[in-house]
Amino acid sequence: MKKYLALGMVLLLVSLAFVVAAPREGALLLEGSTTVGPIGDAFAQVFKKMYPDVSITVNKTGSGNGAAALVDGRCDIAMMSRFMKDKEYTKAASGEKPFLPVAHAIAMDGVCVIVYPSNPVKALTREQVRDIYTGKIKNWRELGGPSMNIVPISRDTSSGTYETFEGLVMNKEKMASNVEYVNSNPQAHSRVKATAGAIGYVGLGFLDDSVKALEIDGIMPTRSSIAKGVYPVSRPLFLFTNGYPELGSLVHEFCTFYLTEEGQEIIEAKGFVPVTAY
Amino acid sequence: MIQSQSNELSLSGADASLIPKPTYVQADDTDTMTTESSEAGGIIRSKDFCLFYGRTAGVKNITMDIYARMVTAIIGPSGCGKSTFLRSINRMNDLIPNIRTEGSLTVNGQDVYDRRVNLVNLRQQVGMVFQKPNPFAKSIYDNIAYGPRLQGIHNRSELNSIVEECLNDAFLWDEVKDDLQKSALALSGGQQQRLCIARALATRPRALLMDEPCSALDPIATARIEELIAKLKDRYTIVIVTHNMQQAARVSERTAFFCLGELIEYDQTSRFFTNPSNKQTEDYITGRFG
Amino acid sequence: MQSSRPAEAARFDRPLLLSPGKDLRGYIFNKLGRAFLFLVTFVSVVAVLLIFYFIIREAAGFLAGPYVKQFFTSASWYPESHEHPEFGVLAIVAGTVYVTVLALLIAVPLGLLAAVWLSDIATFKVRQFIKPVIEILAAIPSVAFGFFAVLVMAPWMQTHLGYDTGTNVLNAGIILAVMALPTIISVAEDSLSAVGMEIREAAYGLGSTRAEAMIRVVIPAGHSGIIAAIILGMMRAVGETMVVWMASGNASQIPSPWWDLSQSVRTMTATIAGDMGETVQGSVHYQSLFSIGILLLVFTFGLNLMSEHFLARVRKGKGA
Amino acid sequence: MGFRIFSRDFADRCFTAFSIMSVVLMVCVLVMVLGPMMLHGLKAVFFFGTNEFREMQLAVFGHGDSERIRRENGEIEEARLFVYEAVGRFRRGIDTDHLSDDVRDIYRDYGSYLRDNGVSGERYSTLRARAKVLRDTLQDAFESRDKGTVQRNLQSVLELRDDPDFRGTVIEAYFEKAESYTHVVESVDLSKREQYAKAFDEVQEALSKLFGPRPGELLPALTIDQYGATRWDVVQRELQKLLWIEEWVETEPGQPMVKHRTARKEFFANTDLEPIFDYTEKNLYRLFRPRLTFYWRYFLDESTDGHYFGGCGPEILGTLALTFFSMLFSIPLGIISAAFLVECTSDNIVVRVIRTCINTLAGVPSIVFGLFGMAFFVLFLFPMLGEFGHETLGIFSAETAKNLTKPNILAASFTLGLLVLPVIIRASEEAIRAVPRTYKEAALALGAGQFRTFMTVILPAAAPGIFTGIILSLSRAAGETAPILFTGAIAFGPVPDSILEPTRALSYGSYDIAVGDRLAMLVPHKQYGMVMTLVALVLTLNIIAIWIRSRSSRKLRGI
Repeated sequence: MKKYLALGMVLLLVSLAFVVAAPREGALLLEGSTTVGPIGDAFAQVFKKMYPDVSITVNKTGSGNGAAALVDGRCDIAMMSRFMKDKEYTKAASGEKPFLPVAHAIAMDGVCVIVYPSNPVKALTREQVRDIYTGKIKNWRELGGPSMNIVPISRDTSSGTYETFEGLVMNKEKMASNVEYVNSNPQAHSRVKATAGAIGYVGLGFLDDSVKALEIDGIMPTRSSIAKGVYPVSRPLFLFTNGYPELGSLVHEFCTFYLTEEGQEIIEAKGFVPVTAY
Repeated sequence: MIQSQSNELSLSGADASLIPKPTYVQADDTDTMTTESSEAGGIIRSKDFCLFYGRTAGVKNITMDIYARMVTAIIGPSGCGKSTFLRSINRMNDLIPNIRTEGSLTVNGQDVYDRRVNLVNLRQQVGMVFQKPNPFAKSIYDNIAYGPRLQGIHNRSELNSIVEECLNDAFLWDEVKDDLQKSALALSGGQQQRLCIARALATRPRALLMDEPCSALDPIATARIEELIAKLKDRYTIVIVTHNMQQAARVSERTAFFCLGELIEYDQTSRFFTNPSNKQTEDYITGRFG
Repeated sequence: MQSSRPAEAARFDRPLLLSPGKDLRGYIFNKLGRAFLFLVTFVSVVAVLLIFYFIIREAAGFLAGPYVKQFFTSASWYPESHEHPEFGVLAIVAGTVYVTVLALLIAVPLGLLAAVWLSDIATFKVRQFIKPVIEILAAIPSVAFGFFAVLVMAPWMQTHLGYDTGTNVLNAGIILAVMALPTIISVAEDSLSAVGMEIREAAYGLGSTRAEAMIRVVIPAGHSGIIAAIILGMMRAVGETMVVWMASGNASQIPSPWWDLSQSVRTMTATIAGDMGETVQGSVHYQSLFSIGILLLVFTFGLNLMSEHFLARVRKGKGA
Repeated sequence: MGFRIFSRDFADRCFTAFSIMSVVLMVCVLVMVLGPMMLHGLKAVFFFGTNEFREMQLAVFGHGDSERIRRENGEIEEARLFVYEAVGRFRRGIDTDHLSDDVRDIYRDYGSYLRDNGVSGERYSTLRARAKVLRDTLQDAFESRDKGTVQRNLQSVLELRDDPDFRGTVIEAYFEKAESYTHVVESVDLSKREQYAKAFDEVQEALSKLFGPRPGELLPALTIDQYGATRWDVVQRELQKLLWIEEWVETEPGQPMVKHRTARKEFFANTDLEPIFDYTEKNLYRLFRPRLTFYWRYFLDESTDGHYFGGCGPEILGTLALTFFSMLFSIPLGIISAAFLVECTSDNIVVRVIRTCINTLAGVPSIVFGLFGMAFFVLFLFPMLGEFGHETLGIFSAETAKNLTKPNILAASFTLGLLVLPVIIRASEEAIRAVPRTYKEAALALGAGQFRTFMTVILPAAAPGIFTGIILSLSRAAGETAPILFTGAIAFGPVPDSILEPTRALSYGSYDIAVGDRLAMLVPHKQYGMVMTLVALVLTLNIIAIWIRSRSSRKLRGI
């Protein structure tokens, strides 16, 4: 009995030791999209070196939750792979502490249509892609490829990537019910990489030797074609803040970091396209 | 059916209980008996006691007095409610869901089925030994010391003396004194049962209920237990349930015969076995039962 | 207590009555203890009620809205469509049923047999070794199973079984079964072991073979624990999220023909998990996800009631 | 009769066989799932580290023998010099853009030089114009693809070498450039420049992946780009990219394409670049100095962004904290609930409702737990408690009250605790129920109260079963992602110094790697490393629990 009691005391002490702690200098909380997350991570890493006393936390829970967290005051910066919806704006403007969310477009991302690398199909038009996803085209033979059933793979319906793809390719038509959904770019990539008949779409950064990107409407997704806005399926990525951040504040510095040379280099290294050229 | 039978037989049960209290109460012990129990005779008294499992009666209309410092044996065929009655005394039957009692069962003048009864104190003072030896998965020492520790005795030397005393009482000391820290489960069946008795003694009960303590033991072990009972009876009120009529005859001073949940006959052992007043009893003890 | 023993014998010196007057401490402890125990136990009930309340609160807007009829009658799930969003949940419910039933069909017999092996066939030493090994399966985080499903199982099914897609009912079912197995085995083994040696000896003594003894005697005797094991395993299968999300393919369709396990399906949990993070909070889509949550809770609640009912019948049948 | 005995025997044998098979199957699955994962994961800890790795460790985490690393680095840089020089030579012929840029810069410098030296007016214009002619001629030479034109232009520039106007000025650099380019042109087939340019880009990329940025070059912003191949397996992978050109070639229309490899050496035959391929391949050991590394600091180190380098120390700490506090919450609660369900009440409606609720709790999907945890603990309960504690009771500081409004370890632990509660309750309930009634009777008969009986007799006897529940739930608590996603886990952040701060965790970390960053695809061992660490951690915890269980069950059997 005494043994247990002693153990209990020790445990209690340990937990108390956890509770009592020194406060930090300042804090910056980022929450939101898994797509923008890596940029947030990398920026935070650089900031940690510049301001060692500031605690910067990044959480990747999705754009919707990022927006909600900003509205709830759970975070300082919401990372979003889509623009805020009307509903979210309304909520922000009509809450207990009303504010106007301000968007900072920090990078561009291209949505590249990819297939299995041995697939001989090189280029598709947007109509053809749409027909594949609506189930009108079911076999690669119809597109000049080998006789193989097409396995269309899409991102989940609420992701920003899906929204971009849907808006720019699907032309308001609904996807067929046999379309498979995956929850992230690496997942889409690994599914396409492993499935001979697959077609999918991923962000520009996820192109490599193991999948093959297709030309869409005759344009290959590359950094320059996306930066120029020629490639048909591309979108901006955002950071949202609670009003325009006070000049010189940490939030301000973070949200404008993409303008610096270092910031743009990071964005490029993460596989996105900087919005400005240095 | 049950109703009619109980009416018929309850008289005999009541008659049997009206037996004079034992004569050898010593002077220095008078204060240990409350006036109530002295007047009525029994330290444990049951009056029209019935116990139901759901809608079936386990025992019905038991009326008998059990006297202090005596060995009372309860015999009867299987399923006759003798264990049930025994377990009613220290309310071990509470473990079974949906039981209900009628009548009264008092220990030392206190109705044990009063809702406010302190079960801990009741059971501490009315100890019990079970049919199958059930030592805890602890060392021999800890098994014996379990009860005293519950009562707040933690002093090592005091515990040691209690353990030795109780093991001695149970004729077990010589066999186990060298490995008291050994697990109790490593003992043989007879040793385990004696350990259980020693364990029960260590709580210093006033009464000891024994539920067929020898049914799982060989004759030698049985003999030792009987010897033990004989040794203890001066100090404890002992109630023993047994299948074994010879055993009842050997160890007890008073014997009760249960059948079909009812008390058929209750008398001094010598009279009970030599001159049973009831036909059923006679059939049973002469082996013509059934 | 400390006085010499023989003199004191047979004296009932401790109060038998537990009344506030005589034994205040004991009285309070007893009453408070019971109340405390009850309160603690009630935490789970409160948790369930709170979860229900929370989910219903979030779903209320949807359930009062115009999509309810469609929710229960349609199989097309297009929550993010701009013009005509559709919230038909039938295909998703079907997906859950498919995956869960398949997982149970695999896991329950396997788990029971393995539990029997552990409790009755394996030698003590082997059991001491194997049981932890199986429990290690439970230690593998779900993400790891997800990787396995996507990176190993799916390509294997494509190349060896000739399926178009490897993320399908079969894949999800198998992975879920594997995940539910440790729970089933572990809890079932405990309850089989708890069935005493005597009953086995009795059965063998009557000339039963091992199979007969186990099936007719031991397993029925340990039924309560086995059902608990199955329930826990089933709940694990129903509630599992990430793995299904990775392994099932998430196509919101009802397989046709119905026995074709090589088609992708979408389950309720996966739908909630996949769509929740990104969608606009408070939107119809968001609320519809919580409505699926309610459906899922009702589903599990129904399963539980069913198993309770079944359990009660078994108990009654045993006459206990 | 004979048949009947035979069939019974046969059925029995089948039964035995099936049960053995099922266990064998289980173990196979375990090996199949766990084996590759652990193997891949071990690669995060055991590998051949190159000097790049040691350099990175020294620079980023401050581990290692700096003296030795510096010395080795010097030797390696020397060995690499050959490659760099060859590349430099080739580059001058192929990549002339930077030459043109230089030329333009020099021209600008010349202008300011003139102004600084007080040259003005007409003389200034003349000199500028002359320099401009030089500049344009030179630029034309650099951009032209025709050897004749190039040589003619270079010649015309070099003719002005001795011009007194330019002697001793920055313009002299023009002549040097022209001179060296004359040599370059002799060895390069300028007509292939376009063709080479793309392949040369690939070579340069492969080289920078192998060697990291060249000494003296500006360091890239991200740590991942600051070092070359840190591991021998990466070295080999990148070497293949350096040595071979891979292409998918169409065999016949409508058929799957086929992979085709050509050696880069052949592609760059007869150029300055040709020798580097053989050189690199042959001197690989000298260039990287691989050494078998046991990177035990993996379990302690911080990570760089995207988990590309470094370890998972904070994640381990976070997982331990989350598991510990969730167990602290759920074990007592679970056992007490189980005790209540078994001991205190008979089978009435209340118990049934409670039991159904507990079972339902077991089936609530983890994501719903996460959302509930956020809505209840993070957004409702904790802020309320914080405000109450701060304003009314004054026991919390404003800081604490503020922390309580954000996701934190405590909220995540409670959520996890609720998640595993049903498992503990059900397993404990079964275990307690299985304790022989005689034990309980013995204790009760000795005058132990219900509480005492439970604590001293029933609990020890039920301990093995309860531990089974704890083992199962411990694993689950440590491995769940969804419930902590919204309540206390983060992808990046400092090591928490109180339980009121969010933390990183292994489960969420590995999920994050799997779904988020493209860099993770390049380092699969990191992805598996974290999963392996999680499995190993849970395993360790489990082994402790299993050990305690076997001890207590042995005690129960009296051995």
